[in-house]
Amino acid sequence: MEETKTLTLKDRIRGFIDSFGVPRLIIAAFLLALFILAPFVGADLPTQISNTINRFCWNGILVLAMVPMVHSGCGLNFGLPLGIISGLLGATLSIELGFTGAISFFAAIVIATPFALILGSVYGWLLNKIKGGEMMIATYVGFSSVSFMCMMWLLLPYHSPNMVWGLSGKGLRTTISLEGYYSQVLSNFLKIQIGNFSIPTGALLFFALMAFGIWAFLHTKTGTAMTAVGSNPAFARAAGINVDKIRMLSVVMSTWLGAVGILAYEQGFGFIQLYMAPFYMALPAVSAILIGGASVNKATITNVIIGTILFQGIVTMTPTVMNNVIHMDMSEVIRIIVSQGMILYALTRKSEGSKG
Amino acid sequence: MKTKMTKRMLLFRCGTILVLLLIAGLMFLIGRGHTVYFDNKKAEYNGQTIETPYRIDVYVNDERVGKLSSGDRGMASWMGQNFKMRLEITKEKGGKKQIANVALKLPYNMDGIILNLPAMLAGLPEDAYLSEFIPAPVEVTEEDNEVVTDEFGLEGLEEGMEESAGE
Amino acid sequence: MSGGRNTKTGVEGAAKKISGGRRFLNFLGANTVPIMFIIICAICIPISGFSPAYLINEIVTRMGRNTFLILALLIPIMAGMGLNFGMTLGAMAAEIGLIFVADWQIYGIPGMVLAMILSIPISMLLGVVCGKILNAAKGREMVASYIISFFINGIYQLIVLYMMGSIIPIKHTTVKLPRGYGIRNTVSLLNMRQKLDDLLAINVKGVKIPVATFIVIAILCIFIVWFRKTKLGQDMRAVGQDMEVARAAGINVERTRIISIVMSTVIAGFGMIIYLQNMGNLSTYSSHSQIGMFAIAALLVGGASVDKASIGNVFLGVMLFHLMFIVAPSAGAKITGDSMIGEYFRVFVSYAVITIALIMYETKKRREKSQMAELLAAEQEGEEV
Amino acid sequence: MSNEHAPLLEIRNIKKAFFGNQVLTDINFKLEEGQVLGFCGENGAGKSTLMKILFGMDVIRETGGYEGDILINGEKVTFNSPFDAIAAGIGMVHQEFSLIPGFTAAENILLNREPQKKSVISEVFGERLNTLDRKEIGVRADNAIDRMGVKIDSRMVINDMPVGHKQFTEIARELSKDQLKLLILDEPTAVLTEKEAEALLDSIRGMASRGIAVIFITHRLHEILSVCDNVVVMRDGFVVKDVPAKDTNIEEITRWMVGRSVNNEAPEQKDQDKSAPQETIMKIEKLWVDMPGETVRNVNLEVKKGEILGIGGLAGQGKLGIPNGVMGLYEAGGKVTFDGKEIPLNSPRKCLDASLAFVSEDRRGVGLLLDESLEWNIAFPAMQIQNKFLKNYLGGLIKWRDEKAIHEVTQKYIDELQIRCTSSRQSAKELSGGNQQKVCLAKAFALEPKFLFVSEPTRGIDVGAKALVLNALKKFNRESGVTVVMISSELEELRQICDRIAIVSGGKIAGILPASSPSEDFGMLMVSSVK
Repeated sequence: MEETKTLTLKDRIRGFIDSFGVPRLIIAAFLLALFILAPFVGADLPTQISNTINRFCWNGILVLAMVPMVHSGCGLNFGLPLGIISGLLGATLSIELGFTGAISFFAAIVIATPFALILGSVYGWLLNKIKGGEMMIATYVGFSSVSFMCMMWLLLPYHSPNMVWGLSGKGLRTTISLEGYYSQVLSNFLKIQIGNFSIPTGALLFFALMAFGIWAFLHTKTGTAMTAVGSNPAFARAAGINVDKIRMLSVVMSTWLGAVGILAYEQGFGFIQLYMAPFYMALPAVSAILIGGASVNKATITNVIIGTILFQGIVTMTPTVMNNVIHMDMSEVIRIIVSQGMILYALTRKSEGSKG
Repeated sequence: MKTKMTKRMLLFRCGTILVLLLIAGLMFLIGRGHTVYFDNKKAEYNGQTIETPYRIDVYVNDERVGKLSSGDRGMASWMGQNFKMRLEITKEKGGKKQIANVALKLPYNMDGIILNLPAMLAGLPEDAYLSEFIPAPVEVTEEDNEVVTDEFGLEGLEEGMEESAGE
Repeated sequence: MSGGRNTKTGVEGAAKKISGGRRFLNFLGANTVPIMFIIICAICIPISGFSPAYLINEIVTRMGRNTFLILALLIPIMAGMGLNFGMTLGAMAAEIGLIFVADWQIYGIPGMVLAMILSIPISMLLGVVCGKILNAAKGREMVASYIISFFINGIYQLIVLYMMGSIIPIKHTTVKLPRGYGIRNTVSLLNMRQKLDDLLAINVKGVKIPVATFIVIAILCIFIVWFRKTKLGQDMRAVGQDMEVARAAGINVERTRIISIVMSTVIAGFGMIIYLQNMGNLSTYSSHSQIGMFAIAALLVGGASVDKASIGNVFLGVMLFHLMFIVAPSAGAKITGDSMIGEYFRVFVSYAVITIALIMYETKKRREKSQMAELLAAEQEGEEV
Repeated sequence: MSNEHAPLLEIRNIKKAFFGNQVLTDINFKLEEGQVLGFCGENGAGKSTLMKILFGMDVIRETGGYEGDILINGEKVTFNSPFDAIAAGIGMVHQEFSLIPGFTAAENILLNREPQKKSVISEVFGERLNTLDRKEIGVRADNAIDRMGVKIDSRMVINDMPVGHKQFTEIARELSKDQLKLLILDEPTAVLTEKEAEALLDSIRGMASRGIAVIFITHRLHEILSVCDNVVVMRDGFVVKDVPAKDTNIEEITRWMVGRSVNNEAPEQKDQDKSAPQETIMKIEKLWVDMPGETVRNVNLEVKKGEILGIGGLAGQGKLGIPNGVMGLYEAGGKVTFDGKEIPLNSPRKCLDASLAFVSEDRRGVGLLLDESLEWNIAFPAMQIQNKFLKNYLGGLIKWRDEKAIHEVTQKYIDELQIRCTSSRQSAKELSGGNQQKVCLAKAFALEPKFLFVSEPTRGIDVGAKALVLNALKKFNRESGVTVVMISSELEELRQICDRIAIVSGGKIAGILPASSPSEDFGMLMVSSVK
């Protein structure tokens, strides 16, 4: 009797590890160790936690942008730069048109929306043509569009002196300060500050709003259809669903969320980064959602939240803690290995069907 | 039969690895590079002072690497230990050129080697004219530390582009 | 990568009637990318204002520099594993070799040879790792190999930035960072700069031809041609076309695929050394990061596709792609008055080419499937008459 | 060699069960050198399983092996993999092509057995770096092709070949193996034209005269009679007959294949009160369907209102293509009229809107959302097509999933169909095959259709579940007045519940008979125009 009992316990632990995934467990343990170590090596824990929360707010929506496409079976959205570009267009046009303060943030969202819809539809149409090879092509669509926009940032007739190069008077700068525009507008809204510990309530609420929107959408008829398309496209087709249309919708949603995500990122970061900056922005978002427990064709809001916290926690904690422990700042390298390793892990899982 | 084949193959494989290692060792010998510095400076040896000629032209591989007036230093890279050079010595200004072909063995462990040419030409022993060049520990000020800046340590995209584009 | 199972259906065989006009269109369709590039170059060359002698000189240099690297891509394509974005791994192995050689002060061609020998075990190890991962990610090899290159880049940085100088002995301050460990951003390879290119080089009307480099490239080409005729080469082609059939015939599919990646990685390592000896310095943390992308873009410009590539594609691709690379910035500057436009343009074109090639490959796969239905419908009509 | 009179191959008391399902029982037969043995039987009679055992296929071992002995030349053998079987001199040509499309015939024939030349490099890196001896490959391939007695260009690439040549290439590959003593041909003529088939039969005779034994599986019975020495007829996992071919005829074989003995068969007497001329509810005209392996060509069919129509036929003849084509899951052409209105093809939505429903034969691939709950599986189509189980907010702008209603309907069908599950939230992949099938039915029932296609509803499920599924269908038909078209490979099953049965053969309807017709008649139809 004893033996069977221990066996079941062992099985249960094993089952838990299997369902959670070994790499995820290691990452969570690593982060936990960092938090425990932090006070001992002289890092200020409240500041660290505040930083983590802040970075969570910056990146949360970009990670959320993965969800619709994963749900509809389009795989991980390596084409996120497309959404980011829409966001950047919104941001720059909002400034160009003379909006300032908090208004400029919402104006940017509004202006970014049509771009996101158009780019998203084209992108979705393309992905429908190449079902099965989404991820690789998405990556390169992202790259092409970013490098195309590099030319556009130089050529488009922007005039706002806050954005163009001072000397030539044309062509946008690589970094544009958002001071006086929407820098920190969300974070400072209802901000709670206790000593070194601060909570950017507004930004959290904004993320919560977006996350709730997606959660609610997934509970509607169309959202249900989207999940079914991702789970088994043949089933959905047999049930009369226009698979291509649903996939297209998911791509548009992902693109739009990418646009809003980059705006939220900018408001926290305080700068607009143009040119090559969006190039690799998809990768941290992809690895964050995977760290959160998503797979190539399954993702939930919980995955987004857990993943972003874990990922950004590591990003904020490693430099300080590592520096203090071994006097080597290995945080960048650790981040690369962790995040890329996570993506690789997800890609090699056999159970996740043959989407790629 | 199968085992015999693999044994034979193993032998061949070990042979190949050995050959590669041998080549690698050979490369260590013939490829060892040295930086040779030529001094046209006064030398002191056992109390005797050797005067410098007016000018020495140093040719390495038929290429002039130094045109050394008195007190000058020149340098050249050399691969391997058997160093050869041709010196064209002008004793006085306007004087006739004297040609000397010099061959000497460079010590394997020294990266930089200073040759005091007047001392060497005077036929002094090796330790009189050959010394190791030890670079002064210069404070490097260049910003070399910050390597990875981008989110993913993948900065240098444009740099990479430039590079592939070439010179 | 394996095509759909062959179903034994009666209509399949009859699909072989193509008219002349359609054949011409097919030719255009199959060669869209090279034709597009010829047009781009034809427009840009006169605008750029470069002299033909200059262009020829540049192209010859670049061919010597890049061809070997691109050839590394051929073998995995043969084995049906697509474009090997993981060739970066070989480049990293080569860089590690070069760092050691620079530290040991081995100059010239011996230095190159030594670096190559050093890179072989590293390349093989990385190749096996990469091959194993790709075997686990069948069907999405390309995206996996692409991520692998990032992942291994992280490990490369760990080794080069933190372990070299602290754990792995590095002596010279010219190589090492002032802080005492880690390798500098750039490592000078001045002592082997163009040593291979200059060997036996001949000068034809101001155009320097790096004969020795071309001989090395020729040897690799001959090797590849010969390799196709070996048992292993045949097995790779078989695995590339249909894994299941190959497996049923007793071919060890997994092993064959790993070998193809290992070979590609080793060749890429050699290629990287040839590339860097021409450049004359090594950007420790960025030289490799774009190498895969450029090699792939060049190969695709040469008319290769994800599942089919030849040596001819490599040479045509190097020429066209680098011609575009030389003339685009200057032409862009002349047209728009901004020199950066051209720079960005060529970056854009490189990515766009890969994107288009990938899209064409995927759509081709789907088009083949729909042909069957046309035949059935036609048959039906035939019956009605 | 120990026993002079040992036959080349002897099968003794072979038994095999898949998950408790007995599929082969006490199989015995012998085969001498140079003999041709014809194998026939309906689909599911156990031919394929027997061949898999004989060829050492992995599936057999993975599902618990088999009982009984295989003797070759009087010695007992066990094959752990097809390679063991090949080494023992058995060659097999499968139903599916196993050829590398971009290789020439010669390369395919000698795939992985290429003659090679050694070189210095291969000494170091192993034999795989031997160069191929292309000339020798050509010679050997030509030899093998010559042995078949047909003309194929061994330098032609497979992709460019007509189907028949591909088939011959596969046979040549087996013939090129020196150790070949026994060749198994699994429906080799199915894809051949009349002329090619004739050539193949000739080459079988040629092989036999050279001492190679052949096991020849086919549905074309006249071929068996013309080429075989012996005929083995299988049914339901038994060998029902093993006779010399010259002592029998097509009618007899057909009867053995399909027939319970005449008095044994008891097709349940249908309530014949529906004698009134029924109106046609669905009319299918000139339907073609591009479903791989189940191609449909020019099918014309009328379905009467309220009946249960069975569609039977051998595998690969196109019976599955009909519902899949009509419901828009595979590309199709032709004209389908339902209830007086034409239904556009290639659009599943339009069919579902017209109150048609379909239970697919591909349960796991098409029928279920394996990763989702039963609730989702059952409610999904009804929700999407008929806006059931939704709560409307903001004047219908937001259609919210009504979890409660979904739960209720799922519970209802769980009770009704006795679906065994832990809860309605269990994911579909955790259920057994039979219960999964019930979920598929529930999904269709939840749509409350007027017309239901059910494709292979009993495939791969146990006896109890089978009866339940069939009863549920019958009940659904009788009580709700829904017209049902059921496609099944099992004739007996069709005869149990259908009113009429159409037999598909060669992608066309070979004939429609009342369910009470004798099974021989159906058998004749099945093999009538097998292509």
